[in-house]
Amino acid sequence: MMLRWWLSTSALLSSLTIVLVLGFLLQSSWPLIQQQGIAFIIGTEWYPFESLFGMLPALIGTIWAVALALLIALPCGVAAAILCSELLPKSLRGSVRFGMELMAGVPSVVYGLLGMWLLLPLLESQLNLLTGRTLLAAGLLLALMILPTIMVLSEDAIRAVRQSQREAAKNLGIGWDATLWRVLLPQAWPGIRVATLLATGRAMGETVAVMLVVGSIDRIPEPFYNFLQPAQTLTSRIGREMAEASVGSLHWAALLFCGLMLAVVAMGIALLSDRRRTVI
Amino acid sequence: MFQRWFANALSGLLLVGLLVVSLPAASVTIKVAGSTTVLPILTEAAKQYRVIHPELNLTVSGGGSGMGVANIERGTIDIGMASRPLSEGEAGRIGDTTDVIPVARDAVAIAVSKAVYESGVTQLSLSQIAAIYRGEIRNWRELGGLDARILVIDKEASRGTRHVFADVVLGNPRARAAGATIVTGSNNEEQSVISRSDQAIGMLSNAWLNDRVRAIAVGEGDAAVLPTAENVAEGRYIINRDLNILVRKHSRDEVKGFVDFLRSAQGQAIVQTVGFHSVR
Amino acid sequence: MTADCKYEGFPAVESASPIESVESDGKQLSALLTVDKLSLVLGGKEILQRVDFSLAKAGVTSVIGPSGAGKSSLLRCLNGLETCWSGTVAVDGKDIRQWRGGWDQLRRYVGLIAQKPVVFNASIRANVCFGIHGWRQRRRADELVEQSLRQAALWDEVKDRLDASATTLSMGQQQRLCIARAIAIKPKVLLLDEPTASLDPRSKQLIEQSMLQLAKDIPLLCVTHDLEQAQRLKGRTVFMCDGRVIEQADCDQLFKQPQCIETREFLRWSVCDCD
Amino acid sequence: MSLLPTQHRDALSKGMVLLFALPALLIPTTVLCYIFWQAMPVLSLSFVFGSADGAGFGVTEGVFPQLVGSLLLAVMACLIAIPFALATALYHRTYATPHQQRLLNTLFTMLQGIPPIVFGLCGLVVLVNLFAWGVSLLSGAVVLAVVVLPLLVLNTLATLERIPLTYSEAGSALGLGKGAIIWRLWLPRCWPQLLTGLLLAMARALSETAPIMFTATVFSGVVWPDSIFSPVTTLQTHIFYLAQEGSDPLVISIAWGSAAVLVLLVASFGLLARLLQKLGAH
Repeated sequence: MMLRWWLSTSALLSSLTIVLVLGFLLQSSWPLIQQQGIAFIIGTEWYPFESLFGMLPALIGTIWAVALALLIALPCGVAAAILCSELLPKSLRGSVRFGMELMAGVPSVVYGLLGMWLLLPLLESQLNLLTGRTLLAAGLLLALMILPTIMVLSEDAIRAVRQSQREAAKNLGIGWDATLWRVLLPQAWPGIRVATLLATGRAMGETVAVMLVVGSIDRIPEPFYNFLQPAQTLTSRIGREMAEASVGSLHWAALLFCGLMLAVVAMGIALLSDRRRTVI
Repeated sequence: MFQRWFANALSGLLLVGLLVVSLPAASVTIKVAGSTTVLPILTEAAKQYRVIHPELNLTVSGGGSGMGVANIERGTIDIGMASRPLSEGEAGRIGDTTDVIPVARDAVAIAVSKAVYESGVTQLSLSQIAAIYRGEIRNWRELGGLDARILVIDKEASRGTRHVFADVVLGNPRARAAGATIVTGSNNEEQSVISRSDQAIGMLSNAWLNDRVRAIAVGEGDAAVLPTAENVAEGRYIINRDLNILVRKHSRDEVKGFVDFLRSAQGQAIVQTVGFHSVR
Repeated sequence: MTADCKYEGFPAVESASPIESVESDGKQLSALLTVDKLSLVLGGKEILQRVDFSLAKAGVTSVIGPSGAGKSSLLRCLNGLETCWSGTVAVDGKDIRQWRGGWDQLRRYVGLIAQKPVVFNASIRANVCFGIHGWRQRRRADELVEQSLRQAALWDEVKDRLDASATTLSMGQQQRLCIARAIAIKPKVLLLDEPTASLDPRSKQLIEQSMLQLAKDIPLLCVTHDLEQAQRLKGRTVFMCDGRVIEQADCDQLFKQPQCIETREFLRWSVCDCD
Repeated sequence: MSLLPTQHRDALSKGMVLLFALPALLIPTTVLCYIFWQAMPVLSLSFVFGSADGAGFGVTEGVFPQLVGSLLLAVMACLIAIPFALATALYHRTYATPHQQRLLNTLFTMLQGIPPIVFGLCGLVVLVNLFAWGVSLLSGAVVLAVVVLPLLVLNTLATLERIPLTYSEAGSALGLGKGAIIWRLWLPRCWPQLLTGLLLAMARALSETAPIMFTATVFSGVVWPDSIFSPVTTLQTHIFYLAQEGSDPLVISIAWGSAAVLVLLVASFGLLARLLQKLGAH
């Protein structure tokens, strides 16, 4: 039974990767938790050389950036999906959809370049900010990145609603918008929910593009809701300080703890998006 | 040119097709990593050194002085670059196994945007610069310049240039910069921010100044000193430092050969051409 | 989207021939829906050829004929699901293409019930009052829901689980729910496309009863393959074949003495007790 | 809203949808055109295949070393990931108990969610330092393989699940063992979809920057890696470093040029995957 042996060991090994990754993250960020307890998560000052590891600025920055991205990308993406599946004639639908799938594949570092050379000058000139590197820039860039994903998945969900449902609604003469709000969207909602969760996961995990445009200053914006200020996100901090933190030091444990938080939240979101096939 | 291009294209496709797992180690490789300030010297020297020793191959990457020190400590590179002296912790850890060899002298210029320079801010005292970086002075008007908020650019804490700047201006090498607006990484990132904004102040190595990024004189009243070649050579300009390369004590002789080349007359000539001051 | 040649969203105003003096012909006046020289070409095939008939103010009109005679397409033309047909269809004396409110307003006037019951995955109550505009009116439409369900002979079976999901109902119950949903918006005409096909006899009987009861005040046009059902529903019967109306007469008169050869051929072929 | 006759309300709501959908449709296309417009002055065949001469600072005209580095990393990552992904999916379809199946689904859905930078972190510590592979092609390929693994597993699983049960039962009715069913029934039927999954994985591996930034790449100085233990330069990191350049317009247009090359490369794999999907569907 060589085959069975090969299949089961490979399955075991590949499913072990996640356990190893999480175990490693927990094990190497354990010294920090031992020394400083959990208080540093809500600490507001991140100065590694004074072993102050406040996570709050980066947490608020990450939440803000992802929220802004969803706020912009969700309505536009779903509207584009409705337009593409309901209003466009068949020929145009294929090409628009293909364009979107192409855009979904564009690497994120290209968005970083775009952010630096298209978005920042635009923001600086239009809103005459002190500097273009703000949470808004990061939010806009992430929105641009997750827009194609949301649009493609939502369009699949809306087109999956059977034509008989649309005709039944038509027979009642309730008009196009009522059909949309009370028949199409309720039935497509599970698909759109999955699209949103996947998009959130990707936006949260994006490093390179955000690193260039968010300003990476570890400080909570003045009134915390002010997104026109430079801020820091978890991934941007890891990206900037990962290379030169000396392995095994407290600073290194703090960075790995950031990674652990990101991984745990992202896994939670991924599980939510695929509820029916997973254990939970 | 065509043969060269055609040969490359052919071998490119061949290799991807063959998917050779391990290629014969044709030539000896010296790995160099570390401060982006020292990078131009090493790359120019590498190019000229290959003329003498064609079989030698040098891989160069940036990442900052911290990365140079960390990688030498981890043993993943042959030559580390640091634009600052080793801190006590580092000296303790790797002091006895690695030599710190200065190859050039450089001044950390206090760089301001062109508009700020032309609006009258041509010299600042150490205390004024410290006040800006601590957030006590927020507008150029208080320093006799144009009426605009100051875009204070800080560098990643591990960068050599920041280490020297903080040591001289703020008192200790790891000081906080509460007034900082954004944090940048490499010298060219900081250079691009200063040149694009018209109200920015930052810390740049002398070789990175250009017409849009102007250095200001540092000092009280008429004792202010511009970071010109003579001032740095005679040490009158106070914010200066050695650009060091870190080499393990008993490293391979190709590495020793390259280090000697750097300190040779030809090496020091390269230092001059790149814009720094020779160590002799 | 149905394969329509004109953009269905906005009603296509076509230079249809004006209805000739409807008032002059008495019987015509009382007709609620008149179809005049309706012909439909879909994908190169002539589905309907110069169909003429009219629905009286009340009573059931059943349409029989071999499959592929264009019966279902006729219904779809009447309520605007098919739009590239020529000829004129008038409801209340007004050509349906000139309706100010567009196809949606027409469909609130002319209800259509499809052959396979289609329910929205919502509660039974929400399904019945789905056609009512405005969520406040829907919330206060309890007695309308009860009245529609009673008319569709479904009230006794669902009165205690109105908030259960509609997908839990059986096929027969779902079809009656569709009927209740259609009559809840009080249409002036009701079109039914083989309402009782593939249903159990009991549901079939309940649906026919509710159709007869409805036919007392609004005209019903019912396409069916079940000749006994056509006879039980009484009213007029229209025999169609290959897209043309061969003969239309009162139900007993058509079944007892069919005039045209095709009708007689069709009735003898389907083993019916005609002389 | 309900006061208007339905006709006007429809027109209004369709207008609103159009209003919101327009940015979603126009911005991506303008972005693509902007990239290629900026890359135009530099983009040429010699740019793609011309190589920077040896250990130059790398900011010369050619991006061939970067192209080689990216392709090598992606190909090696897929080579490492394929056997594990295929084996896991086949185990899931053949020997796994229902509980194990749900467990595998959970694990790989979670693995797919984890941000790639986290794998970069672990790769740097474990592979580069602990295993002392150093910053090299191998550690980068292994990290990328882990990033790409869940995508391959879930894609292969979806393909195998689409094979009707009766198809496999017919095979086992003839007394075929599990191995025979796999090699002679399943794989011949769904190899196009598996290949599509592989191409998508290649496209994904080519567009990851964070994991390989510190585990596999150097800024310049290498055209062909000497061995799997020597570092490479990649298009992604090349774009990242050059994006921060401030003064020299040539460097910036080289950055745009390599961005255009990378987008074309990833798009070609995506295109190939779609073509194969259509081919496989018939």
